[in-house]
Amino acid sequence: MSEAERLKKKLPVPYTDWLPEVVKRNLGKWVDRKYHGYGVIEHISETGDRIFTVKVGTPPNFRVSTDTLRKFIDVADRLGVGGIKMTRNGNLEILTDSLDKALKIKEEVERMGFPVGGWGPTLWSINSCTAYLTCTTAVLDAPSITKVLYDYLKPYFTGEITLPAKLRINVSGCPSACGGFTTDINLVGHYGDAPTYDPDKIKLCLPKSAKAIEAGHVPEVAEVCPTRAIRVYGKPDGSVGLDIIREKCIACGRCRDVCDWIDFDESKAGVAVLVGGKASNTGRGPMPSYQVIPWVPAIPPDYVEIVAVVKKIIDVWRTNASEGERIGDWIGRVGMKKFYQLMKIPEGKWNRAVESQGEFGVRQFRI
Amino acid sequence: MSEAERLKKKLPVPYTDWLPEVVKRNLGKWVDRKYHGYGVIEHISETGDRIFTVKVGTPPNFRVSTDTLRKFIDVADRLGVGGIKMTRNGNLEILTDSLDKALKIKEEVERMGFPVGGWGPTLWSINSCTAYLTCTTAVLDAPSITKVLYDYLKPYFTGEITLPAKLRINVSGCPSACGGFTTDINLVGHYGDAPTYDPDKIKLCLPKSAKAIEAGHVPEVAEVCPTRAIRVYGKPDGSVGLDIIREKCIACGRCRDVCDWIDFDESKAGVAVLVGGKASNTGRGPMPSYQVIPWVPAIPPDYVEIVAVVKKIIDVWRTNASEGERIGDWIGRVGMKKFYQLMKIPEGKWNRAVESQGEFGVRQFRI
Amino acid sequence: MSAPKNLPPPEVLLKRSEEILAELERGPWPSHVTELKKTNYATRVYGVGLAARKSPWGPAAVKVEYVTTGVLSRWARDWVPGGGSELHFRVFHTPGKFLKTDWLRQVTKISKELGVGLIELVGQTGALVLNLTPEKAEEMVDALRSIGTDVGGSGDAIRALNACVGPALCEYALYDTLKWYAEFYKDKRVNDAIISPSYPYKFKIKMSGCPMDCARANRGDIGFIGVWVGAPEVDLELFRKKVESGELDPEKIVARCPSGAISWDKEKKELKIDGSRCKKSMECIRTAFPAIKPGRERKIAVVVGGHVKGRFGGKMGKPLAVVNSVDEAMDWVIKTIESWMEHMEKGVVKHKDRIGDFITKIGYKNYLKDVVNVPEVGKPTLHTSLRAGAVLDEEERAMWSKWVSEIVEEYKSRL
Amino acid sequence: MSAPKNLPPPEVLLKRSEEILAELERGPWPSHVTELKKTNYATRVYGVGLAARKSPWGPAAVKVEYVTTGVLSRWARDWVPGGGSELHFRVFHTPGKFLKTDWLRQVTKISKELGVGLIELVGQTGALVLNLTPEKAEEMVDALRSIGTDVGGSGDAIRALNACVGPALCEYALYDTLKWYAEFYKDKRVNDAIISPSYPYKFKIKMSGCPMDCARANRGDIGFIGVWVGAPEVDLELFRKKVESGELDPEKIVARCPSGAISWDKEKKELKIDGSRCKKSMECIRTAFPAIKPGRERKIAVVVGGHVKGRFGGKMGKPLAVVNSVDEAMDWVIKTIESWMEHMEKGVVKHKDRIGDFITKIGYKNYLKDVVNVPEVGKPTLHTSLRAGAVLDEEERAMWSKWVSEIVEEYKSRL
Ligand code: SRM
Ligand code: SRM
Ligand code: SRM
Ligand code: SRM
Ligand code: SF4
Ligand code: SF4
Ligand code: SF4
Ligand code: SF4
Ligand code: SF4
Ligand code: SF4
Ligand code: SF4
Ligand code: SF4
Repeated sequence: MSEAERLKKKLPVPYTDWLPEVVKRNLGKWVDRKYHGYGVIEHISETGDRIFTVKVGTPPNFRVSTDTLRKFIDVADRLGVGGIKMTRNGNLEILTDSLDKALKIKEEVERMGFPVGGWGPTLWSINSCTAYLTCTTAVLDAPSITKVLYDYLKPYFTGEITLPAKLRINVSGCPSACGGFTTDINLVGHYGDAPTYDPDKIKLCLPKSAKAIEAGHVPEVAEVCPTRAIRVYGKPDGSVGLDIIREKCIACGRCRDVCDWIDFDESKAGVAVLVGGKASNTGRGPMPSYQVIPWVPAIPPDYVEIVAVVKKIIDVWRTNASEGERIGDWIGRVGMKKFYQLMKIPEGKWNRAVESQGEFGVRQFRI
Repeated sequence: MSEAERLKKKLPVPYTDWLPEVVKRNLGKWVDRKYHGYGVIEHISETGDRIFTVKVGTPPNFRVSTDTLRKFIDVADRLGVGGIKMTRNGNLEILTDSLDKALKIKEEVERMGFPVGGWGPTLWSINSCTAYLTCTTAVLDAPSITKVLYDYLKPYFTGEITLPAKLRINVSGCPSACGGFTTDINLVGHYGDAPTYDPDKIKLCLPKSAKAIEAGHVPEVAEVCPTRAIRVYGKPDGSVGLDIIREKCIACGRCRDVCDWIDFDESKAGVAVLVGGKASNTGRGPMPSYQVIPWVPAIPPDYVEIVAVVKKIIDVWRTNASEGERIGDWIGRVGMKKFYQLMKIPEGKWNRAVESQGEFGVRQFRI
Repeated sequence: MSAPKNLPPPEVLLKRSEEILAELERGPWPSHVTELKKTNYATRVYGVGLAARKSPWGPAAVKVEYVTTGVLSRWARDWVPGGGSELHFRVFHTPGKFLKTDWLRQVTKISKELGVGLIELVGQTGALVLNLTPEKAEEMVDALRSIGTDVGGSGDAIRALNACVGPALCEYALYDTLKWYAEFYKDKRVNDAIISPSYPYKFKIKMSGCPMDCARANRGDIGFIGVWVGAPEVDLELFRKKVESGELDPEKIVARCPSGAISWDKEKKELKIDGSRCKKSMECIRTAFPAIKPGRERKIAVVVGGHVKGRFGGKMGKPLAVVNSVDEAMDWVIKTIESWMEHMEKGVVKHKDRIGDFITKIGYKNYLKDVVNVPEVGKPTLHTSLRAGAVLDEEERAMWSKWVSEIVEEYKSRL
Repeated sequence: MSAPKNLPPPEVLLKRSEEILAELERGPWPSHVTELKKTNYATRVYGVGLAARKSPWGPAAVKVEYVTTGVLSRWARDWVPGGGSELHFRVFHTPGKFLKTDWLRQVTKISKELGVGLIELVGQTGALVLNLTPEKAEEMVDALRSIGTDVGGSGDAIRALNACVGPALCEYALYDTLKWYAEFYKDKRVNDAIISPSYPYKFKIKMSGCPMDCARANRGDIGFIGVWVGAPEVDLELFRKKVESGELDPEKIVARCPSGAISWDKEKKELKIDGSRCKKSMECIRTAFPAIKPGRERKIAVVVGGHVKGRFGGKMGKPLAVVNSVDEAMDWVIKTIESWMEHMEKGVVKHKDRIGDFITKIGYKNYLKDVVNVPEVGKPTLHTSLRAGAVLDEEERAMWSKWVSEIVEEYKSRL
């Protein structure tokens, strides 16, 4: 293939081509919806058409084998309208046209070992980044943490136990937080200390000669550091040296993102817990989450410490929040100090109790 | 008197010495209050004591002769409890201990030609700076504008005609705005153009020699200008020149504040009208006012233009606001564009319609 | 300032002046001109100013020995026929501006005998202003001292303090504004600053007893506003009574609450206020008092940097802190002023930069951190710092490990 | 990255790995390990990583001809017994992530035959991720093209777009998120940027149909959120019916509105919503739909500069403007990116500065003014400019004089 042709991209347009027929036919015509237990929504169109969606939880990092996926395709063909929809949060929705079939789909996928749930005051899903599955910068492994959490929290997904409001959890293997860190509960792996480096190999990330430094060149590994914790200097022998100033470092990992020879001591690594984030404009509106517990050890495969902490956060929230209150809305109302008190969290430099002020998202506009 | 002694100030402390006996006795013990028509409040103490205050409007800039003041003192002694209170807004309150006496006081002061009113949905007072009475930087005269406005707006003070909510008006003779400019309606005198200067006398505000300028000295008259509209430069003959760059000037008068030889052309002067300010946390809370009409001619002694504009603002507000809505609360709700539309105000560089965002005053805290 | 253009000849000017002054004595509202005419104030000069449409006054240089603030003197501009002069004192007003009649009689005596018989009952900042003549200035200072007050409050100094009437007459007052009005004057550091003007610019202190902010503390260089924590206090029984009698409409109260904090259960006749939402608007309180009152846990909100004009334009006060007593903020006031002065020495702050300008120049966050060392109340901007990560030492890690192990212990049986 | 400290010998490591992997197959939730084991993915490497508590992967350099984004390749670190490699493609997902079964069968075929049989059904940004082997890479690109999609979206380029399901299934959608998802791809300027990574850093576009923000547009480099003007639309009859039937509790709806905009008159059974107060929280709508629906005057709120981490920490999007169609904002997107790139050339923006960092660096006001030339929505800070005064020329003065004279005319009879 020629370069020019190869460079041209095939893009998923026109978009209506991609929609199952019944969806295409009812585009923008939805007038009502009904929930049928957790995980099943009936969408009612002004044309009289109905679509039922059955929301199925998927394995951590939304990873499936083609074998498993084919089983879902079969179900969708047999009991559905020939369409599946993935949600932004990794749940797999099978589309069908009657409640009957929807309930049968539920039964079948449950028999396959896949739970149906989410929507309303439940756990909607746990988002996990890829981490040890494929990622080079991962500090901890997010999918395995997610697996363990899901195992314990499944009743919150299926709705056997309900919550005050929606709960989403994000798990990320490093501070890049590909899992996202502005949802209700966010677990983010980090070094727990300033990074180290391989004194020999680090040279690959530095200019060869001290002259470059003198000429004002700042190598990227130092340049990206938001706190100027990385100092690069010319040595008397004409080579280049690097120092990491621990006092300034915030363990953000940006140096690691650009230099493979920045390293860390895995025994000091842990997860930071951030809570209270929201994108939705409900309640107190969108808000960022805050780091409330700077460090919890993360020891595979059972991660008991993480599970206990997450369960306690959920319990404290469940017992104290009002109906409909997301974690962030609740903490917004009672104050972070109160949350710390209930959780017995000691306050320190890395988890200073803050009060968020100002409005975010659409609330920033006068409409 | 020795210097040391002279420098020592006599201060109004301890403060309880200054309170009328009945006030002192009931300090902090007020449990209820009743309004008896506009201007009269009954303060009810837990001790059973009552104080009635009768609020009397005073001449512009709150100026009275000792003769007039003595008449008030007589009334306060005869019908009151021997005390007067001045409000922060120049009204004179006579204190007494029964409704009967309060009404008699009202009658007497009205007979003296002084109106009783204010509180609730009325005009509470018009604050005026001193301007031509004593002030050197005045562009226009605030007290005479105030007199004319009061003449027309008296029924709003006495409560013969009520308003949607409290109305305060501030009148200031120049942009220093000693009358304040964050209340409901603010009239502020200004040059209407960049200032001029007396080319000869201005030297008194400039360094003698161009050398000083070269050495980096910026004379105060140029330094205080917020927009760098004043340029000072060394002339070939060694003297110092000054330019006022009209395009940059915002007519704030700061140059005039520090140099008596900065001047203006009185035929171009006018009042700016700012609306919507509030200090109180009621409704939408405290907010600054905005310049909605950049220039209205101010021609003594009848100032018809000013009176007409103020009356129209009040009318537009009265007809459109809901009960309890101050001007700022109302404009905050309907938007400044709507206000401009109702007033048929053309929008331009000097009165760009803005939407205030953010909270002020105690609303900035989470309490 | 030069003479107005097209200034008519003196006779015409004086005649026009008379006409305008006469005009200003008409109308239903009490006239300041009528008052002026009863005194020895140079009313003619004022009239000429109006006729010429320019202030008739220029700065003069009358000095009163060792009185460096509160004295303002003017002479009539050279184009004012007959000339004239004007001198006035800014005098410390009384706390709450209460004027006992016997004291006030003494004031009128001083005004009449040593002054020109004209008084500004309250200046826009809060002073009592007395006009006088240069000859009697020294004597008048002594006379004012003899009745317990003094001259002060102009120039680059602390200005007339202003406090709302507070507990002396107002049922809403959440702290004693008048006490603190007096305490401020008594503080030696404040007192020194009242005596001699040495600041970059003026400094104003304002105190309001509650969120109504009758003293406009919101706009002071430093302002104190009484507040409470949480919800207003409800006397449900009284409230119900007032509802039954038709005095109160609960639906209206719910509707007027700007924060949607109030709910009324019509069946159960229950009024609930969500304290976490309440914005302290006073709306419910002013309508239903005393069935609804400010809450019991009283605090004082401190705002800083409000003013008109200044270098960067007018400003509303910025949040400093919520304190239990004005006392707690006293040091901040001093530190703010000291730093403002230091920054003038350094050339950062210039003459005529108000506190609000100073804060704009150094940055609000830096002001909080470096000048007063007060944690930020909240995030005043739309951005908040959002990061994960921590650099911990052995001890800290051990501390968190221990903390976690307790939770693990607690949850063990459930895992 | 170096080998973990105290790394056990290979046999021990592998054994520990097996144990951990087995452990992760237990429990009630579907296991990713179980899935991995059904594929040709190097599960052993993953297990070794878990046993060693360090990512087993290092960067590799597999290239696919003329495919400059969307390809990620790794080799196992040298301490991983047996080594291994991993390659995956980020593939453009379908609009709304709808997968017709016939198409999906083709995907599984490609995955099975040309890849390793492992799929990430949706990446955290929104891509479809397919693992494969280096040998089949070129072939897989062609195969993906033949079914109408392609590889792309990594590095310093435009990333996988994300749009909520919108009108395809959701009754709340206020604009067609999926249409605009496609339009963005079609725009030549966006398309070019999808092809080759030349930005300072990644750029993400997110579209939500309504304020629920299911696509987390709030946190995109640029985000579009459907909104309406004023109050939600109320079908009073339906609402009353739902109240009568007990399905809805109006008091609860009033209480849950975060802006206090709703009032319910029990007598008259009237529901009123004050549009000027409504914060578009969707609370009333989600409870009472379709008796309460979003308002009819539909708009799109555009926010900019949201992201995680970046140089200055994570950020929520800042307000840009409210538009009638995404189209109106297309130019701003391009201008923003262009200016971001220009500032990198100038050295202001550095590699790894997100849009939000760029805006922080140049200042939000300057961004609005100089980059997109959009008026500021409101005052995001606590300070507002407060000034009186104007410098007018003859014409302007004449204009205002005329304006005033009309009001004088109107009021003449009343003066
Ligand atoms: C007397 C008084 C007006 C009155 O009739 O009551 C007054 C009068 C003057 N003010 Fe004022 N200001 C008076 C309250 C105010 C207020 C109101 C307040 O304090 O709440 C303000 C606005 C609030 C503020 O401070 O921000 C005010 C803001 C100014 C300014 C602008 C300050 C700034 O930050 O830019 C100036 C200009 C200056 O200082 O150069 C000014 C300057 C002046 C001067 C000194 C101008 C001059 O040199 O001629 C005026 C002297 C007139 C005179 O003959 O006394 N005056 N001035 C008020 C003081 C009496 C008192 O102490 O009670
Ligand atoms: C006396 C005075 C304070 C002082 O010591 O000087 C005062 C005292 C009271 N104010 Fe005020 N306000 C006073 C100036 C102000 C100011 C300042 C101003 O106008 O420049 C404000 C805030 C500025 C503003 O306009 O936002 C102010 C905002 C209020 C409000 C809120 C009004 C509103 O609708 O926003 C109330 C409550 C009300 O009217 O319902 C209030 C109510 C009160 C009451 C009547 C409390 C009550 O309802 O029982 C206080 C009566 C105490 C008494 O009997 O003496 N006071 N009040 C001031 C009288 C001014 C006058 O002569 O007219
Ligand atoms: C694959 C994916 C995780 C997943 O399992 O789904 C992912 C994986 C990586 N992300 Fe990410 N990010 C992924 C979504 C995200 C998200 C989520 C989102 O877009 O909403 C974020 C946070 C949102 C944001 O962009 O602000 C995210 C923020 C980062 C960052 C931090 C960005 C920053 O502004 O600082 C990095 C670090 C970097 O770019 O150097 C990063 C870097 C990485 C790298 C490239 C690190 C590396 O070089 O190893 C990871 C590659 C792993 C791999 O083997 O594929 N990833 N990354 C997601 C992309 C798939 C997709 O396109 O759908
Ligand atoms: C499918 C999905 C969008 C997509 O195309 O990917 C989606 C679709 C809907 N969302 Fe969502 N939300 C989806 C992710 C989100 C997210 C993103 C996230 O979680 O990261 C948010 C905002 C983030 C947040 O948590 O703040 C989100 C905030 C909401 C809310 C507000 C929840 C709240 O209490 O704040 C609702 C309303 C509700 O639950 O009452 C909602 C409601 C809905 C409903 C059920 C509308 C309704 O009530 O009828 C939509 C159903 C359409 C359908 O049948 O497909 N959706 N929704 C996403 C499914 C996620 C999942 O699998 O669990
Ligand atoms: S969060 Fe970190 S570990 Fe996880 S995929 Fe992103 S870069 Fe990798
Ligand atoms: S880039 Fe981040 S992790 Fe690296 S040294 Fe700097 S602060 Fe520490
Ligand atoms: S506002 Fe201007 S004219 Fe009026 S007193 Fe103040 S400085 Fe003088
Ligand atoms: S009036 Fe203000 S802006 Fe104009 S020159 Fe003077 S100081 Fe500058
Ligand atoms: S501020 Fe509050 S306490 Fe002070 S007078 Fe006004 S209403 Fe009363
Ligand atoms: S004080 Fe104001 S905000 Fe608070 S509950 Fe009462 S009305 Fe609502
Ligand atoms: S953002 Fe709104 S329109 Fe889009 S799926 Fe969520 S609820 Fe529906
Ligand atoms: S959308 Fe939200 S803010 Fe608007 S009226 Fe409904 S509940 Fe209130």
